[in-house]
Amino acid sequence: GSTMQMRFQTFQSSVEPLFWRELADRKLDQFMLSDAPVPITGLFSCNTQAGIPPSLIAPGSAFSSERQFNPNMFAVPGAVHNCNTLEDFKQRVAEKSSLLEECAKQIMADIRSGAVERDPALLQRFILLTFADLKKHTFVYWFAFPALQPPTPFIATTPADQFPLSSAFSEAQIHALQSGYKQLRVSAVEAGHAPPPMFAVLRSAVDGSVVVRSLADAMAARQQTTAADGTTADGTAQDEWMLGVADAGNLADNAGWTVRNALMYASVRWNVPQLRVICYREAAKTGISTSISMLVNLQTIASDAPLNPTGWEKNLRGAAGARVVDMSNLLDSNRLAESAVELNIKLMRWRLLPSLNIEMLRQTKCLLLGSGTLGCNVARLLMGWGVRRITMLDYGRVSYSNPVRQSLYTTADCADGGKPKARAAVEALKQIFPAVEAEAVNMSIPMPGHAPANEKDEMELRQNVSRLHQLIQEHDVVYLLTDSRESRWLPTVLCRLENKLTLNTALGFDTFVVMRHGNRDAEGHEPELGCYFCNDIVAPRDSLTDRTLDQQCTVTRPGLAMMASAIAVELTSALLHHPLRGAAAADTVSHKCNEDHALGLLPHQIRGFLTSFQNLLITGQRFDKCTACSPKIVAAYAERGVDFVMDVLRTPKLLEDISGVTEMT
Amino acid sequence: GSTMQMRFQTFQSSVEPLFWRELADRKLDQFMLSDAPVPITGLFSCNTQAGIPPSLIAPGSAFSSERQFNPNMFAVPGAVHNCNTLEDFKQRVAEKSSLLEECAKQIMADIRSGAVERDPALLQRFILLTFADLKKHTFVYWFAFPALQPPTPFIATTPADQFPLSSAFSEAQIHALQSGYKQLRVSAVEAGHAPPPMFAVLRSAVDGSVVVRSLADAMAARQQTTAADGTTADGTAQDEWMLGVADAGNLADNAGWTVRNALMYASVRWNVPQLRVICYREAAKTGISTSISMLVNLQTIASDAPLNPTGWEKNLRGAAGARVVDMSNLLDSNRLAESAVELNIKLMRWRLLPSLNIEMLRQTKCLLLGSGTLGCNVARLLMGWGVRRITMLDYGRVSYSNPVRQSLYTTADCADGGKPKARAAVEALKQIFPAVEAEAVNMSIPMPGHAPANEKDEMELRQNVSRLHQLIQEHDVVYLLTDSRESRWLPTVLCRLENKLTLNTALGFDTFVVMRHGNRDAEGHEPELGCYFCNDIVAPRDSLTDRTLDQQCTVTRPGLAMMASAIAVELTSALLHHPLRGAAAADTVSHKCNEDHALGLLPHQIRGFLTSFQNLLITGQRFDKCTACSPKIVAAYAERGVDFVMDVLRTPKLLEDISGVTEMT
Amino acid sequence: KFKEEGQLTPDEFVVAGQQLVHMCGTWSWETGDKKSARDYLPAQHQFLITRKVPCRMRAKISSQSVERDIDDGEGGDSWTLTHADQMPAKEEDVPDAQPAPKATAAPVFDDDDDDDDVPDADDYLTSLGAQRNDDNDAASLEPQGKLAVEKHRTYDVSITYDNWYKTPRVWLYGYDEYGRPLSSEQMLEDISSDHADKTVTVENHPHLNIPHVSIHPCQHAHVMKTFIDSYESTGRSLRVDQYLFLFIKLLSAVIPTIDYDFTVDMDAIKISD
Amino acid sequence: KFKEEGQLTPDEFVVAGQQLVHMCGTWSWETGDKKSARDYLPAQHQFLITRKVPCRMRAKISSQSVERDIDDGEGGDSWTLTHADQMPAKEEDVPDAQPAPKATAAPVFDDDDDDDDVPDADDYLTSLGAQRNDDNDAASLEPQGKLAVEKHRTYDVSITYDNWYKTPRVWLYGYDEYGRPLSSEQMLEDISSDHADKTVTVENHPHLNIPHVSIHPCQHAHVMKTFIDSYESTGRSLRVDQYLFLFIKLLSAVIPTIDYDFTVDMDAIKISD
Ligand SMILES: [Zn+2]
Ligand SMILES: [Zn+2]
Repeated sequence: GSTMQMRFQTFQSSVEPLFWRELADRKLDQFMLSDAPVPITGLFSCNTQAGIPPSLIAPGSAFSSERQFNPNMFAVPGAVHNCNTLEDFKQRVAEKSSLLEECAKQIMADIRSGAVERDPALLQRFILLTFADLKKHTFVYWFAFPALQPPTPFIATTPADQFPLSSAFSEAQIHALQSGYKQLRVSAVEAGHAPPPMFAVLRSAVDGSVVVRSLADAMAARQQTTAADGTTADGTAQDEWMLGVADAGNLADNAGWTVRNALMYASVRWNVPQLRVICYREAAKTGISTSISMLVNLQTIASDAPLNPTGWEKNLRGAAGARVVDMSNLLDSNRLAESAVELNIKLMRWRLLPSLNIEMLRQTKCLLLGSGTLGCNVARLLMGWGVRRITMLDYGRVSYSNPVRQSLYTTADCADGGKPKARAAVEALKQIFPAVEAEAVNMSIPMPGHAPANEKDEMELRQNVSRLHQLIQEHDVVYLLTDSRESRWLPTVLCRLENKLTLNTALGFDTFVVMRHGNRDAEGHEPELGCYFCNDIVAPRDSLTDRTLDQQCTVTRPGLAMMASAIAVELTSALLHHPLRGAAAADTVSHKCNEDHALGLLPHQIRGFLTSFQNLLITGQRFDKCTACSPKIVAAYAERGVDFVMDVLRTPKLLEDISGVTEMT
Repeated sequence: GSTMQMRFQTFQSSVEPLFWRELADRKLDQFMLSDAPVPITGLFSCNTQAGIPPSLIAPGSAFSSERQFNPNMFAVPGAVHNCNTLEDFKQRVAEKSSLLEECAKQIMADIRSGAVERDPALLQRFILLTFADLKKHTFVYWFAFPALQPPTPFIATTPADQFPLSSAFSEAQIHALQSGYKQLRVSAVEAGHAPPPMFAVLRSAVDGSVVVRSLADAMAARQQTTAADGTTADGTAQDEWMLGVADAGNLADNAGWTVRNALMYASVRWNVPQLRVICYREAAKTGISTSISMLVNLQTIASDAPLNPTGWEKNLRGAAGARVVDMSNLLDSNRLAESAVELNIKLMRWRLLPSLNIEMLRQTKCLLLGSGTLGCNVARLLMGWGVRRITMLDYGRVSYSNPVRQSLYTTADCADGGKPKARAAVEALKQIFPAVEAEAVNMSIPMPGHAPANEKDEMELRQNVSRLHQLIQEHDVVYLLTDSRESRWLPTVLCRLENKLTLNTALGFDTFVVMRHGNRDAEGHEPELGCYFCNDIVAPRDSLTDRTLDQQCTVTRPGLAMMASAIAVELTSALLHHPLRGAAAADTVSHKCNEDHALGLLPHQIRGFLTSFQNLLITGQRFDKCTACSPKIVAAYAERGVDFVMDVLRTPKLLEDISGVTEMT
Repeated sequence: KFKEEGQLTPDEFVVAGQQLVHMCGTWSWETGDKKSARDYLPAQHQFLITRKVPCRMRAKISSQSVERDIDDGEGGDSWTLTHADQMPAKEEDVPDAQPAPKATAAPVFDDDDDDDDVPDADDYLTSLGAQRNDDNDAASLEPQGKLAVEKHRTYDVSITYDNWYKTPRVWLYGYDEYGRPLSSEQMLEDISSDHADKTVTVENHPHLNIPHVSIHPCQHAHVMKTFIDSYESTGRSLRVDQYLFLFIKLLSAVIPTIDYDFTVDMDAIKISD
Repeated sequence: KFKEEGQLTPDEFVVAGQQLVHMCGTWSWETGDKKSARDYLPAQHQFLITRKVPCRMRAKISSQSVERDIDDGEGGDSWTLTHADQMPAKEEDVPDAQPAPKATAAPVFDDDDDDDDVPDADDYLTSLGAQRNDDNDAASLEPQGKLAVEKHRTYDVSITYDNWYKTPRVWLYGYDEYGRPLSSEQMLEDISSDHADKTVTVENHPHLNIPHVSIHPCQHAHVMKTFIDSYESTGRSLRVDQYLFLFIKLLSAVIPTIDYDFTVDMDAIKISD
């Protein structure tokens, strides 16, 4: 009735992220191909809360030889067996009984040699078997907390309802116990040692006073007594020796794991049939009141008795098996970058823009036609807003004059004739933000007045028309960032057809224009707002005769591109957050059509004048005979497609005829 | 009297830049440590102008085995001996006689074997001895154009005044000569061969008709004649065989270098005592009228006669010696980048800004306090203007959230806790433009309210004050680009003291300010314009209580930093081009104080509002009790220096007392 | 000075930290990554840590807690916090340390393979050598049995010194009930949404270089000053070495889900006064 | 089409190039860097080159040349050029190809070590093995003697096809009187300052990938159209294969210092008409 077989609450392994990083670093720098066991230090505390499994912690500092001890954290010796391959790991698993057996033998040897009395932590050795997949930042691992099993289970003779300390100790004794053990630990730490996880307690038979002693001291003192049960030589005073064990367990009627080997130790070394064991637990608020104690029947352990070690940790399924942890989000710089960037954007929402739709931006696909000064900056800014899906299109190669103004390139991209710009830009975007889903398209945009040179050229141009159409279909926002007027024509037609949000930016020497092309609304009404070509009655053609903003020999003041790019992207973000998007009416400073929203006005065009640091907001109505966005032109493309475009490349004037401009003039 | 020893105009070697690059590439990829001679092909033409030395060209295509021949460019075989070290080169030079001798023997062997008749170019072999210093892109080289010397000098029996073709040929004969040789060359080229640099001419004794034949054909034809002098078997008609030599020379009374070996060839193979030699020269406009011809006494060359070769090119000093060429400006990518960037800027001046003072900008030293979002963009833009001397100052390290917004960093800079920002920024600047003279300063700026933590800290802070002062002294323009108000205080004081052009930029969430601090004019008048602190009556201090633009938890819309940075740099450029620089009066849109100049208005402050895409130009007068720029504060620093600053760090309120603000309130 | 500004010098931080370590056994000093050591702090006293602090309740649940705006006197972006003296109304729902649950039986293993807490993708790896109960050790009491263990998380809580704001700064790193690290998103679940939206960020720990949840220190000095004033208005006087006790009170307001009693007797400050 | 727009297709460029090579022996086709080959041109006909064209006079000297603005009809940035039919007044100063100077004596070497054309820094390297007249070869006539050779430069002139502007584009690369490459700055000395400021740039040659001086082609078509119109206004008709002859006339206007007669008989166009 009042006796019960003892059971022990197991440790749960808990590995700090830094431990894995340290393991990975050491594997790379020190261990290399060696899989010899490497000593590490684990930690446990006897301050654990009910309902929460006691932890054996593998801390970030586990490998460090310079240790700083804390009186409340018990440092225990372990060894990590890091395998080179998963095959090796499996092999070690197959041999896991012998690994455990070996460790158990070491523990028993330390018990018998008295080493445990000098360093009680030796009783709590542990094993960690690992395989580190450094490419994936994934670790397979398996802990063992070896426990030696006596021939028959240990029996507690104290009934569980008398486990609370108060059943066996007075308040004063409890206080003496707590302060005595604290002093023992503090003085160990002050001497540069780990706090001992076991201690001896002597309760005076005379006055009930309680004294805490180190195990070594207790052994020495007990040898002076005659009787194994603590009776002094004269047999009068029966002072009681007890064993205290720092216990990470937190169950009211069970001891924790550390007590298990402690009982083996006592059986071998204390030479008494029965012993009171104090499972010492201590919390900030409740003190040591959750500690328990019990009388345990010790056993005689023959020197050749089998150790029957146990202790391989169960995995998450409750089965004996390895665990696996994916640390890539903590150790992989790409993941680190990703979460840092997300934070940037979340901060924006948290602090100032509660309406910010992070997920929408993240899913928005942006196509940048042109990867020059504007394209580079626009791409950077889009990433700043958390846009992930960016396609860079260009036909050129990076030349030595580019990097200073085109912010995604470096001199290294210019060697050997230069990398294709779109590709170099995408590489740079990935270096800036590895999680970006950027793609490069190396192609030229077919342009009115730039007729195919020959059949082969024509074939390529035809393919480019189709490809551009497809790209525009696949994206949500299209940026026209090329350096000529005529290269904007075909994208304008296609964006109008596909009703894509279209941002058009062009630079002069010290002026710029950023505009959005009009979009149909959800009901399919034709747009109010014009496109880049709506103001002209001349069809785009070879721009030798053009004197527009985007003059061929582009020379601009250095700051202009950043300003224009920033306005283009900020306007995009504002539009994307408006329910009507590109179909939203155009605001001007004096005439706000849209209800205020956090991201500000939605103008049609912003024209900037650097010499006066002024921007003008302009609204341009759609021109029904526009050579790019008028229904007739779009219809001509819809009907004849690539053939129509090829005609226009050869004879730009066709646009004036079709759109009806010719009749006008 | 009428006979003269012949002299021959030497070749001047001329190496195309591409040749050196090809040599360098081949050295790296193919030759590696081999210094075995490598065959190359040189070019010469017989179209050279008087006064200009005849060139033997080592073209970019010299190493190519696929050759495209031109009837007017003579391809001749050479060998490059590229040495591994300068020592090897010297060694080869010491053995240069035997090198030449060996080549001469080959030439003589080709003469005697008849190979020259099949391929007359074999007569003009050349040697190139090189050492390529690939790190410095410097090449040491020495050409030899081996000429075999007869036992005694060749004698021309034609007087020099009869050298012109017209002295020996009729106009029809000259025409036949020109078209005949052209046809010979064209048909060789069409057959995939190099044009032959020698030819034979047969002038009919009967009708004076002139026929051009290949050397091989001539040898065959001449063997059918009995007499060595061209007399036919029956002795009646004395058709004249002559030797034509493509001659790069352009002197009226001397043959060119190619003729020299041609005469040796004729002496050995033609078996006549005297021969008319045509030094064939041809120009686009003048035809072959500059050609000359003469009768030359040939010699008998014994098979064991010494060859006495000559032909090592003289160097630039006219001495026999190696030449050296520094190709770094053409082959070194850094130099390439430099010239490309210069071009960018020159284009600006050429096209639109004739007043642009490139050299001034190049010499301007800019100090950027803060290497974050603003600092990165400002540095890029300064390089865009051709500013070369940039010092980046920061105290932080690059973290994973930086690269997306701070345009000089990539994820790679964030590993292992991050590179120091200033250093990473400077590294990036050099990758963008290798010629930039950028320096990194890793230090924190002492700030009011941020008192030293301890003695060590104080020592460092004191040093930082001195160092900052020194840095500001050493620079021309100072940018305040930090993220707190108080960090701008000390630089403001120091810039005021040193009267430096000071650009101050601060960001809100969707607003920004760019301003210049007032400067004293040349007469030392106190500035009209205020500083960043002039509007406040509260001294800068720990900015917890600040609610200014540069709030601590900086969250801004992504486009803002680019806009503000661009305006700051464009304003700088405008100011630097104004004769009064920072002392220039402040323009606003309605009130322009400065005569128009190409770079536009010189406002005091530009405040930008992103939600409306509007900028306001504001002028703020200097506040006489300003806690940063007032004379009393500056005087206090001038007097007490670092001690004063330390007092302020501890007690910011001191500033209000000293400046006189306290009395006011 | 700390009373005027609510700030600490590095030396004062060390003094206050020593007191915390002395008084509250779970706290200890750490060295951290040597490369990241701050030279204004002693090498052995770079930051404070307490490991595996229990956290049983998601903030989602506790966000109905009674809150009060402490007006910072300047209007604008006010500092919303759940006042420390007024802990979440539902706090009683959190099982106390006592009475401890009884382990009733041998652990019951969850046989449901669809259990979404156990990653199926890891099946291959974790089944390595796995045999259910392969060592028939009846004396071991496993924690994973669902009947025996409720869902809970634990946090490593560390306090660093922020040299910019001249205040301590707190960092949290969490683990799930299996001891596995939590993702940043999971950790943010434990922050009341008001604070998650305003003052709590995920950043690299300055000494550990691993992303942690952190309360941004920009308002710490301000709030600490308010706390100190409020504390002293009752006639008591605060010593600088008690600063961190009060600071932890501040934390308990921002992140009430974490069981600070585990680390500090929250009444200690009164006792030691 | 070329008459209307002043432009060429790639095929027309090849035709015109063939004609140039056929008529003017100094011009030849080049393949250039294979990696940089343009696929709209035959591999063997990527660009045209003529090497070592003499240039005796710096533009600085010739910039007093008579100039005339060709109004491009649109006002604004007008295209300043020295009209081809009105060559520099000082052209007569340029020594003609005839009469050739006489080599009078054995070469006279410059003994002046301070000669600033010879880099002193190279002394060490260039004196390697140097012995004055070490091979007493009285029969060789050296070019370097200053009495015998005047200062001059030579240029490699190449013409590429610009697929954007649909016109030829010219590139120059220069050498000094010793055959050494010129720097970009030195080359620009040979461009009249009006053009150096407006239309001449230094850029990488598209097939050689080495910086060359180039006339920016943005105005070529426009000017060629003007030329063609002017040519045909005299009643003659221009064939497309003659385009490059006219183009070289255009070059001679922009860069008059180079001796185009060396490469083309400038009257050929009339002859072949
Ligand atoms: Zn339109
Ligand atoms: Zn001021």
